[in-house]
Amino acid sequence: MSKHENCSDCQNPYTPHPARIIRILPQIPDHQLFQIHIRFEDQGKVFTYRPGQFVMLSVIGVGEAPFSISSSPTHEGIIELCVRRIGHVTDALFRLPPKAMVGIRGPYGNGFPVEKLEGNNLLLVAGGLGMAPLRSLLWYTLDNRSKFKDVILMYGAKNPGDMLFKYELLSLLDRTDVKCLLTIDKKDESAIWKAHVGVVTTLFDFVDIDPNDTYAAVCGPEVMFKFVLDELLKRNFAKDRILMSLERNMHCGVGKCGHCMIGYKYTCLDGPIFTYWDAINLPEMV
Amino acid sequence: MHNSIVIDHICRVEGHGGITVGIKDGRVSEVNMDIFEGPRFFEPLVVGRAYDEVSPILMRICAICSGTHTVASLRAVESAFGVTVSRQTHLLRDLLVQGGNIQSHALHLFCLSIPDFLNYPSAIALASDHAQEVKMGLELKKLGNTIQEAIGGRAIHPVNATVGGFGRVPTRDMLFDLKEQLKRGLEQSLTTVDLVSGLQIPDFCVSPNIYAALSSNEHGYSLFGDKIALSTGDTKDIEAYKEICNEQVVSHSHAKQSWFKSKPFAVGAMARIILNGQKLSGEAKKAKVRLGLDAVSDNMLYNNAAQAIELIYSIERAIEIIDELLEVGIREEKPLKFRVQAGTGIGAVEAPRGTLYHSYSFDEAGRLIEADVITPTAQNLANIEKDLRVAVENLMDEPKELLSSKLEMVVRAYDPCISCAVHLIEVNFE
Amino acid sequence: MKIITLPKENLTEFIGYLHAFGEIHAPTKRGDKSVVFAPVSDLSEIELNYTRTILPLKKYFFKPVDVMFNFYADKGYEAPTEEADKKYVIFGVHPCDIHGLKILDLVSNGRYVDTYYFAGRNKAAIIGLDCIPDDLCFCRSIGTDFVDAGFDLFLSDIDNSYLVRVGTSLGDDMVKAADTLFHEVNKEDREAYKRKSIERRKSFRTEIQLQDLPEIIDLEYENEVWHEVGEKCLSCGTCSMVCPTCYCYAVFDELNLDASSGQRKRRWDSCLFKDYALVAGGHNFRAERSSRVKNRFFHKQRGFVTQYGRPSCVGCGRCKAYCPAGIDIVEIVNKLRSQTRV
Amino acid sequence: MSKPKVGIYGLTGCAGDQLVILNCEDELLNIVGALDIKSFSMAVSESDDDCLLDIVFVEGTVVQPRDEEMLQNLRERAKLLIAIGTCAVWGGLPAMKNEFSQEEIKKKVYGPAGDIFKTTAPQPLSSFVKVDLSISGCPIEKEQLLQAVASLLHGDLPRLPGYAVCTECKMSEYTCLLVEKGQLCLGPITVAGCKARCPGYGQPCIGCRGPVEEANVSSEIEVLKEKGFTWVDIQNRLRTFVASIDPLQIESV
Ligand SMILES: Cc1cc2nc3c(=O)[nH]c(=O)nc-3n(C[C@H](O)[C@H](O)[C@H](O)COP(=O)(O)OP(=O)(O)OC[C@H]3O[C@@H](n4cnc5c(N)ncnc54)[C@H](O)[C@@H]3O)c2cc1C
Ligand code: SF4
Ligand code: SF4
Ligand code: SF4
Repeated sequence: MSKHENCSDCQNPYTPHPARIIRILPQIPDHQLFQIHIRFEDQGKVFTYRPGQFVMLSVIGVGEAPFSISSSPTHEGIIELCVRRIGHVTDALFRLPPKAMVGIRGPYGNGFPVEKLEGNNLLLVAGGLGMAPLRSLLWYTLDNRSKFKDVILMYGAKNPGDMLFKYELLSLLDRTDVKCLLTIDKKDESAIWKAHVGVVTTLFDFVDIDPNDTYAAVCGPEVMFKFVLDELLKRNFAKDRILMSLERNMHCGVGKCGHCMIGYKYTCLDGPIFTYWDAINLPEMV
Repeated sequence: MHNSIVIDHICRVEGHGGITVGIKDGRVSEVNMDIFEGPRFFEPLVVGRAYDEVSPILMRICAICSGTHTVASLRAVESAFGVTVSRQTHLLRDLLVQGGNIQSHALHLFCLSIPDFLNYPSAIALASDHAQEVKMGLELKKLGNTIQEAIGGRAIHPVNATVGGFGRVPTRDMLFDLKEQLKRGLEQSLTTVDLVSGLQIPDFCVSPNIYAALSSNEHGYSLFGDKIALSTGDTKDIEAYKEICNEQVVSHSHAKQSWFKSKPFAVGAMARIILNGQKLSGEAKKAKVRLGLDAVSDNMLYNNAAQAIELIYSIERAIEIIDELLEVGIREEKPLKFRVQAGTGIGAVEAPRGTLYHSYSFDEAGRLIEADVITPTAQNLANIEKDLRVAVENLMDEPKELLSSKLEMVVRAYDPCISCAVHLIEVNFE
Repeated sequence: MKIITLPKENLTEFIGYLHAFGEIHAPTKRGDKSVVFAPVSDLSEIELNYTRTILPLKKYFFKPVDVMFNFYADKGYEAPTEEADKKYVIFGVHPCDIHGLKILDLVSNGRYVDTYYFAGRNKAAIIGLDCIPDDLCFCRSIGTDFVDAGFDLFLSDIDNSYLVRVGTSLGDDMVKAADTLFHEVNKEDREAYKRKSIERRKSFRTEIQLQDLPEIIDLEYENEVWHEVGEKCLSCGTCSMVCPTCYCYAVFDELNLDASSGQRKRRWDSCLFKDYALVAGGHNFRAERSSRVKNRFFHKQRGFVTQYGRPSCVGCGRCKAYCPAGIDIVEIVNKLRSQTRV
Repeated sequence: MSKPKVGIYGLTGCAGDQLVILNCEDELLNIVGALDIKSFSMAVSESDDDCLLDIVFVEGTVVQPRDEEMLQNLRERAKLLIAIGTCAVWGGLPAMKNEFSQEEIKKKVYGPAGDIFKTTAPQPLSSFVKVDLSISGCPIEKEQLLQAVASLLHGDLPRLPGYAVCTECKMSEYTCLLVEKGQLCLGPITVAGCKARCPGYGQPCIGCRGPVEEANVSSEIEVLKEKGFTWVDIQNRLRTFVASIDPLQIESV
């Protein structure tokens, strides 16, 4: 029989762990960074994760939603989620009083294959909220700097007021161990912006990358994907050296509810990080 | 002395209505019960519909008595096709109507009227000082709804009662369960009588009334009947309902009014108790004596007392029906099959607020050619205006505020259902 | 596998013995035509000659609406109070439905285990019964018309008796409890079984060609058929509800009036619903009805094959039987095929 | 948190949805305890009809200028305007379409005296003002109302089902009246929430809750025609509760 014989030993994967928001850092309008401390009832367990993984966050009485972990696992003890206010759960999250309790399950998803990336150059290309998962990878590589060759970040926002982690990223401009290229789509007359202007693909003119020992990680809105992919393919990137983080509707995060299924892959189990080659083989993709 | 009194909106009644009183040289020149609920033109809209669509549409004239509308409507359809339903179906419909009566009377007494007599703006306000009583009232109201849900499938706009019978017949267990709840409700309804007997009923609107109600051949008090009895001594077959409900359009109102032999008349709980009260038995009979409704009263403010008596009656009757159903054994009975044919039929039922008539004509295919629905509130409107006039004359020297609230009290005593009144009736202008 | 026989006249008595193993559920009549699994007390209530029930067995273990846990603003999350350790015996389950359960077992397992599903599943004994197919059944093509595991007992009609296959030790306990009712299999029984088996096989009239179907589906991804069915489909969700292997669900929180406590629940969902693949910001990955009908089909006949090596459809015919628009998987397959053949 | 200021108003209708509120007998005292009810004319005499409101529940259809004025006033006063009942959400029975024009009907009903009343073609609230949440149903379901109140107290808007009555009908394992009995059931295109009440009582769904989003009305019509229903029957059933469904238009597409 194919029943699950030892179910009394199984953990119910659906019950969130209590967690506390310890700090809220406003970013840009309707985007906040939540620092969250997760308490495990059964002590001794630490919350460990990979860059690119996500958690399911519950707000009591409203529901649950998936969010990429935005912090690096090298910073133990807390996780950071960068959240855009867009619907029921996110709205409720923004209404919570300071130090409120939330529920967390996870981490879920495959995350970036960091072991595989080691010894390579890394090109991170982000647009808008796509910076949230890539920030985790960025700090992970910077904290394990010796394991990677060149690290390049390209990040585009609509205008300076829409740039997430702006000061944190601006501070990277002075570092020599990372090449940080920031751009805005259009120059806003009133704002002071000294860096580049133009869509994110225009940044490719400033770098010289060898596609053979480089991995590209791309995350951003659907429209951006297409242009960045064109650019990478033009530069002869192998399709399985391009990594992308996908977003789908998710209700469980653990490969049961069906919502995030693309073809025969679960975004929550097999993703959210897919290579471009994987993605080509999924129906309904780019 | 006032020139005019305008009450924009009567609260705690169902629907939108107001009162305008004109006073000229110390005399009342006009009293209008204005109905400004928007018209919904139900009857012309339903023309052309298949016979089984008529009741689901016309029950929606009113939410509070949608169960009674349904039963009256189904009886009209069946009478047009010459269908006689089974005893079981008749009993279940009676039960449904009693459930509606319980919910409506409890709602009116506890949420709308008793706060009035005790000078509270609402049952909610009343609850802060008399939580027990309000809770009890809500429980009685719920009892009525529980019956309607069990039999009709929904407390408002029932779905289970259809032409020829019921979609699903309640189970034995459901009936046992209902009976238990009804027994508890009976205790509570007796307490309600205590409560109502303690209320001071003012006499500022006493004036001679003509009453009308259905009368039946059954030995007990009933909300059904094939004849209309009037306190004038006249009786009519329900087929002749138009002789008493000759409706007229009045300019200040979206509803029409009814006169019998050019006199207004009253229908409702009070009319029923006065005309059929001698048939009451059990606790209801005792309550009638206790509440002083044994002698004919011309004070419509006693309508609340009549409702309290009927609350007991309906509960007792519901128990009686359940006992009969359980004794005979409830059968899983499908709605009757019948032949659709051209014809005209009338269904009349005593709704909580008075006699309700549905009259339909169908063509051979069973499509509706003409519908006429006369609701109790429409019949009462002229009488309400009559009572308002008396009240204004008696209270003319009172401060405006007080007078206004007394006038609202008169209207509320009738428990008018304004949605019902404005469903609108088709009349012929020759 | 242990095989014995149960004379038909002993069935009533055997069912009496089963009460000791849990509450008995079996196919019963609902209304004039429909059959549903429901609690029964004896054989007279059981509809042995049925083709399909409205809902498959998933309703027992993966309920239409189920409480996941309670939540409280102050205390956090708490599992709902455990249902008493009630056991069930589900009698009269057809092979396709047993295969359906096996598929649900598969998807409920894995890296994360659906504990709600197995909580019920582990408490239910399954007694199978062979079936009488109609024109909507295409289980034979899928290979789900016979079953050799996934049941505690399985009864096959061999005229005067049932041939009983014992699938588990629990099944054996049931047999032991009613020892005297069963007989050894003799030569006639064996012959009868083989004869009946051939007869039964012949009674399956509807076929689809399964081999190379995944490839055909890939090839015909843009076929006109999807638009045709997309025009017809009402997105009513019926097909997913009645499907033994549709396991999608939606999660929602239901709040109490105190606005601080409540329950998280899940309910059956369907990829035919418009908001199924909608994400925040308003992008819908399957905004067109045709893409949603295609997705349901694709997942069952193509995606699942890649993932688990078999389609997740068991050919029970329910989706065709109950679809108000009469949409039919078999017809779709045939259309896809005939167009590739050209 | 201070109690939200709430108004409960009815335009033209049967008062069924306000009655549903009063029919929450077990919860009523809790509800009124949690809300600051400023106006509920069906149940409360004292009414503040000028104050600003956090939430206003509006029942009924707009059938006359008076209704529209009241609605505009409520919209100005309220942060959240919630339409309750099929009349408010879809136009309901008053907006039932048939061969008579509004003027003709008025004449038929009132005769020459009808001219003194101003009426307009019955329309749902959303034809006039922005509606923040729609709770449909004739009448609304108690559970949905309570769910909505709980969510609103939390600061959230409730998420109501968007799928069809068939889904709930099948979840309850009712016999399909359309497929198995050939009855004129609107379950496939009517929005769920009633737990398929009517099919549960052996009655076909008459669409009292209004259509699902993206209702495939033309396919429903095809299905019904195949079952042998006449065009008149189908048309009548479809245009009972919803002003915006015009089968004639759909048919001509
Ligand atoms: C793996 C993964 C990682 C993610 N990481 C992040 C992250 O790091 N940060 C982040 O902010 N988000 C992230 N998201 C997205 C996030 O999960 C959604 O924003 C979140 O689920 C929204 O939940 P909600 O309850 O607030 O919105 P809901 O109330 O659920 O609203 C969303 C639903 O309503 C619809 N909707 C909402 N707003 C609109 C609108 N304006 N127009 C039309 N329809 C609308 C949506 O399409 C959707 O179906 C991630 C998603 C996934 C799958
Ligand atoms: S049952 Fe038929 S109409 Fe309904 S969603 Fe499924 S395919 Fe579409
Ligand atoms: S009875 Fe009506 S609501 Fe139920 S499944 Fe059939 S068509 Fe849908
Ligand atoms: S089944 Fe249809 S008609 Fe009946 S309550 Fe539900 S939506 Fe209304």
